[in-house]
Amino acid sequence: MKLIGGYTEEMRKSIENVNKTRSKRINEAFPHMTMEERDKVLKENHPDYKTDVKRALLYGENKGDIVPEEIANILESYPIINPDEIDLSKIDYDVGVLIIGAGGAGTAAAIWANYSGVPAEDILVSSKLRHGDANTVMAQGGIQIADRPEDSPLIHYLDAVGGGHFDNIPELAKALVSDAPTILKWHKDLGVMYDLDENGNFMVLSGGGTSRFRMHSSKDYTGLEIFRVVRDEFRNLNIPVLEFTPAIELLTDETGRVAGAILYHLETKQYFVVRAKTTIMATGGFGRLHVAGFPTTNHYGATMDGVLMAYRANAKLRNLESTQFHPTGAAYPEQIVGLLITEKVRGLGAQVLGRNGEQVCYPLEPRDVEASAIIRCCNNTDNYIESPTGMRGVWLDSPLIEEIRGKGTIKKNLAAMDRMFQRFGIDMTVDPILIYPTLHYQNGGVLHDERCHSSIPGLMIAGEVSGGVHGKNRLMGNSLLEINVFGRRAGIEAAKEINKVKVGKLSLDHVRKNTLTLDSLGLKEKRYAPMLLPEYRSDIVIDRLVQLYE
Amino acid sequence: MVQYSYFPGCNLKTNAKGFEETAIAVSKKLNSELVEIPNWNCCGTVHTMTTDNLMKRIAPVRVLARSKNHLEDLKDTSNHVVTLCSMCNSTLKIVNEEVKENPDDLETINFQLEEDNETYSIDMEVKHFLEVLRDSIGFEQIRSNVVKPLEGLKVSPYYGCMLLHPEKAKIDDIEMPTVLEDLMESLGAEAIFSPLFKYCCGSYHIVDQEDIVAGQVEKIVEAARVRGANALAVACPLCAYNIDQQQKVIDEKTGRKDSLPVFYFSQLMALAFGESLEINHFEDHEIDPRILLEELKLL
Amino acid sequence: MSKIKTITENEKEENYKVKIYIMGQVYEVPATLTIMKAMEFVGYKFTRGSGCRAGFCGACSTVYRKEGDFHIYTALACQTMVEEGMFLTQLPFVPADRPVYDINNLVASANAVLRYFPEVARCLSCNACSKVCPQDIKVMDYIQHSLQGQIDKAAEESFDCVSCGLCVIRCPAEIPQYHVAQLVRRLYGRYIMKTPSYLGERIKEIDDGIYEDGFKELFSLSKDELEEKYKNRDKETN
Amino acid sequence: MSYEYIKFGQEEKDFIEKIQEISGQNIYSCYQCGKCSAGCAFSNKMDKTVNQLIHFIQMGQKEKVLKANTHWICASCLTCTIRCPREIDVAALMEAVREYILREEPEKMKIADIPKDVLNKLPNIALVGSFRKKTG
Repeated sequence: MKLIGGYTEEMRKSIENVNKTRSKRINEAFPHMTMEERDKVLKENHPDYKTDVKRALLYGENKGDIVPEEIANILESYPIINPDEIDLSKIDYDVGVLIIGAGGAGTAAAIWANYSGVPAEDILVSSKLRHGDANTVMAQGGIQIADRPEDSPLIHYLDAVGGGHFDNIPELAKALVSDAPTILKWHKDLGVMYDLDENGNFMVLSGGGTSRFRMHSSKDYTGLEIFRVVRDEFRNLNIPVLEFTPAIELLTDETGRVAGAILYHLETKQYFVVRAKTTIMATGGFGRLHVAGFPTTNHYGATMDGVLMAYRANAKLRNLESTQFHPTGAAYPEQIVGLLITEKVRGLGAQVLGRNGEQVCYPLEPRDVEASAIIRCCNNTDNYIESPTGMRGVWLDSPLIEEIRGKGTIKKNLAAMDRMFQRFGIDMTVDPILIYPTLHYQNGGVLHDERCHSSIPGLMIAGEVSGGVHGKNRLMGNSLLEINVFGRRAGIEAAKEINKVKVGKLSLDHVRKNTLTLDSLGLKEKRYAPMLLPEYRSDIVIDRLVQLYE
Repeated sequence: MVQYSYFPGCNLKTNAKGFEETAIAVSKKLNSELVEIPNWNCCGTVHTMTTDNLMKRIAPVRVLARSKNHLEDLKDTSNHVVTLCSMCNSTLKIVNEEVKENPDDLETINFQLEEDNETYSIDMEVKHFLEVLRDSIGFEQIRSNVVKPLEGLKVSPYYGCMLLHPEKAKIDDIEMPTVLEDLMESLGAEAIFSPLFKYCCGSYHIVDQEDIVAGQVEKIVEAARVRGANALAVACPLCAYNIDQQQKVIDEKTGRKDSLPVFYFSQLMALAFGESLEINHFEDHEIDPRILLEELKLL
Repeated sequence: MSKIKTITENEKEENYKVKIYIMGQVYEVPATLTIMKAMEFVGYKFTRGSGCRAGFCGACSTVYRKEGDFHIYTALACQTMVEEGMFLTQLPFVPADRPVYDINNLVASANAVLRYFPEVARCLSCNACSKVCPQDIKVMDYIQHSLQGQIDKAAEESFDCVSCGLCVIRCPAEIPQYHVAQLVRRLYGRYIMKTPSYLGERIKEIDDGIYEDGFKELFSLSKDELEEKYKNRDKETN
Repeated sequence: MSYEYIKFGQEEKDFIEKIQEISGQNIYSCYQCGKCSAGCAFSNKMDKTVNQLIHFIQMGQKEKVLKANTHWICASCLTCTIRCPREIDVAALMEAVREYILREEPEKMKIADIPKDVLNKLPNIALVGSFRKKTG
């Protein structure tokens, strides 16, 4: 297969069209969709609206909710431990605040619990992988904060609920937008390098579905830069963290209150019993479930463990029917299919083009609408581009950014992405890149209130694991905001909570009860979860796996 | 305007800002601008005297290689890399001579540098700014730029070791140098000879053997003071720090009040040339030179 | 070297396979895979060594050599294609001490760096760190900028660091470069990049409750009214 | 000139050769005139003078050399080197003794023991210089 500048000859033909139309397109504004057009494109193309890949939950607080097959399968799984084999009389860690998950939300929660008076040694953070192996560090584009005089929390609110199809919980959306400036101040004081313009103001871009320039960024490593600074602060506070030690089941007491968790060390294979006055669930999302067979942008550990553990303990969930497909995942080359092409690329001016080099849709619709429009172009028209491995996609005209904003803009603002494509011989400052929607974000999750309490006592929720903040669709830049806003709120609230709480006798009775319920359902296939890590070994290897007696 | 490829060295950016800023200002006035090498690294001081450790010679050779590349960006330049810090000057000069004498060593070092697309071919000459002032600009031109002669300033030049040692790196006669004296006199100050003009200040022992430095400084300052000096002139940020800071320590211990302020030679040039006061960064000095300058009505 | 173990059945694909050595053991894998996917293909299930899988987290730092080539090469396993004859291993962990400091009580200077990382002064400028950086950062240059107190330059140069630790392993001066980089970036973000004044004003407005009435009004709207308001909101343009 | 009539053991020979190898100097060029010690700015702090140390090396008396503080007091000012009538790089001999020790025991100077407030104000050149001389 002959490649010219990373692309096949066939693809080159289409790139010529793109090059030809570019000068004409610089000033060409593609019209926004009307609400009716949005509805139509969503219903006809978005996986959320496809009934054949979904089913109703058979038990629990959300019995009857229609959710994707992959999610129902997890929620209707048997536990991976036998409760009778776990000795709860020996407590390994007895703490005030247990935080499950060490991404952006969990880390912020730990810091703010400590700021609010909980001593570092009375906090314990559990992390499935290393501290910070999370979707947080992969967020590139930015964080939405209505701080400029031209903007306001009310406008930010309106953008968020409109993008979420008016299904957001109003109090949560209000909390999200109102705390945003405080979060920015906190980050600045910690030393996060937010981009500034030549006047010393924050550099801001618009994002899909936003009506103001509100995306604050730190080049295209925004999530990484925020997180590594926050983690550095965490380390300065000497808060204990257990790496490679995920929670595998919550613990409850006789009142049904969550009272800690069982942790499992992935390397030494032993379990630990943690008793905690308050447990904060911050385990992140579910991209690695590959809903509807889509590739994903998510990190290796995004397997929805937290939602499952909470559901087994009787927590209410919300909006799990809705999955965010990022409109622009890489569709070529094969090695990086599914990896995120940040929305900032469109924010900086790149347009979405079909094979003929003409625009397919307005580049900055809300994510679900934009994704649906691209899926429509690829599935229902012949205006798509096909990769050598048969993957369909549309062009994202990155060279247009350099035309609009000057040579060097990509190297300066999209260094990570430029580097990624360079590794595969593609120069995105000269040639467009091929994209297709990719599984990006768990819009729904465990229900909580604006002080982060879930529907069951003793369990607090923060971050992507939660449901209700974003309704049916999250806007770009609201996830980096969410983990900080609700992580902070959870930490502050936990500090108040632990002074007035008494925990009873630890038990796994809720897990036993759960097993009995599952038995009564007569499931065709017996599955086990939490999944902890996805399976990517080849079938040839899996066929030969064997468990040795010990 | 002649331009020189200028190697600052780490201290010129930290506690010797007054040295750098005044030197750059006067260099412009003398039509011999010092232009900083982009992305320079440590000079590698204090230079190793081992025969078998080329690793420690990579830093200075890389500086020379980067300076050579820098020449392309400069106007009316020569193959000089100009330094201010005498430790940098000595280190770079020694290594430049060493690799001239040992082409095999240079080849080995270049083998490392080439992986970074850098290479050195013994085509640079290391010059201390004092050499440029004396040999290329000349004291006459300096004198003609003086607008405020430093009358009343009795300054004892303190060369320290590194301007004169070793033979390969000397900028003047090893045992009887005159460049600082000549410079001081061209500025209208009186140069006071001290026999301890190159008596080692204790150098890097300040990190863990402060008492050694204290003993040296006491002798150096006293030798100048008894001969009537009211200030010292230096060319090394470490000498400057040691003498300035240790006098302060002695003052605090003994209650003495006759400490001598320590000037970089370029600060005195800037004063005589009438440059703005801020570039001297006198606030970084322990013994505030402004008191003496005010007494002498030189501010 | 041990005997070649063929683990793929499809003989026709033979042309598209490369031989790689994972910790000394030879495998044949499809040439289109990244190192990470190749390791999974032959049967490794990662706990360590796989994080974001997209080049951000630095969990999968990999060291390799090629046949007939003395150089040490480095890579992020998730971002690098397998090549014929690669001898590779992953680094499960890189020990690197980091001191505890309070960012509120520092000055953006070389001394702040040397106070916590005096070993920075041991840098030999050998550039081994820059050579191994999978992010193409000029690591030695930013360490030197830190030593020189040029905090802004050091912060900008080190910005793309993913803390994979490869530089730390190679450094003859034993400097934990990525921790130094973290400190200088925080110094830069905190003390040199100033915060625009309008941020404080907005926080005060929110604390003073001036948006409360606005929220009350939005909360009181029916879904249709809210939708109408959303449709008609004005959009800021360039 | 050499000391061939003295019967050195293997250990002494190894030590002498190593010092000569690292420094690149012929230790037996020294005829013990004492000019190095006389001109040294730090003689009064040294428990053995410079020429004494050189004599120990000439005699292969490794233990005595390693025990002396002479080479650690030396600040590499090179006055001895420029004044030696036999053109020995005396400072390089001091360096060779330091290196000999540092190659076995790399942290003669415990970096972790430097007080934070000292690190806070020291010129970085002092740290660079001392680490290059006192750590391996």
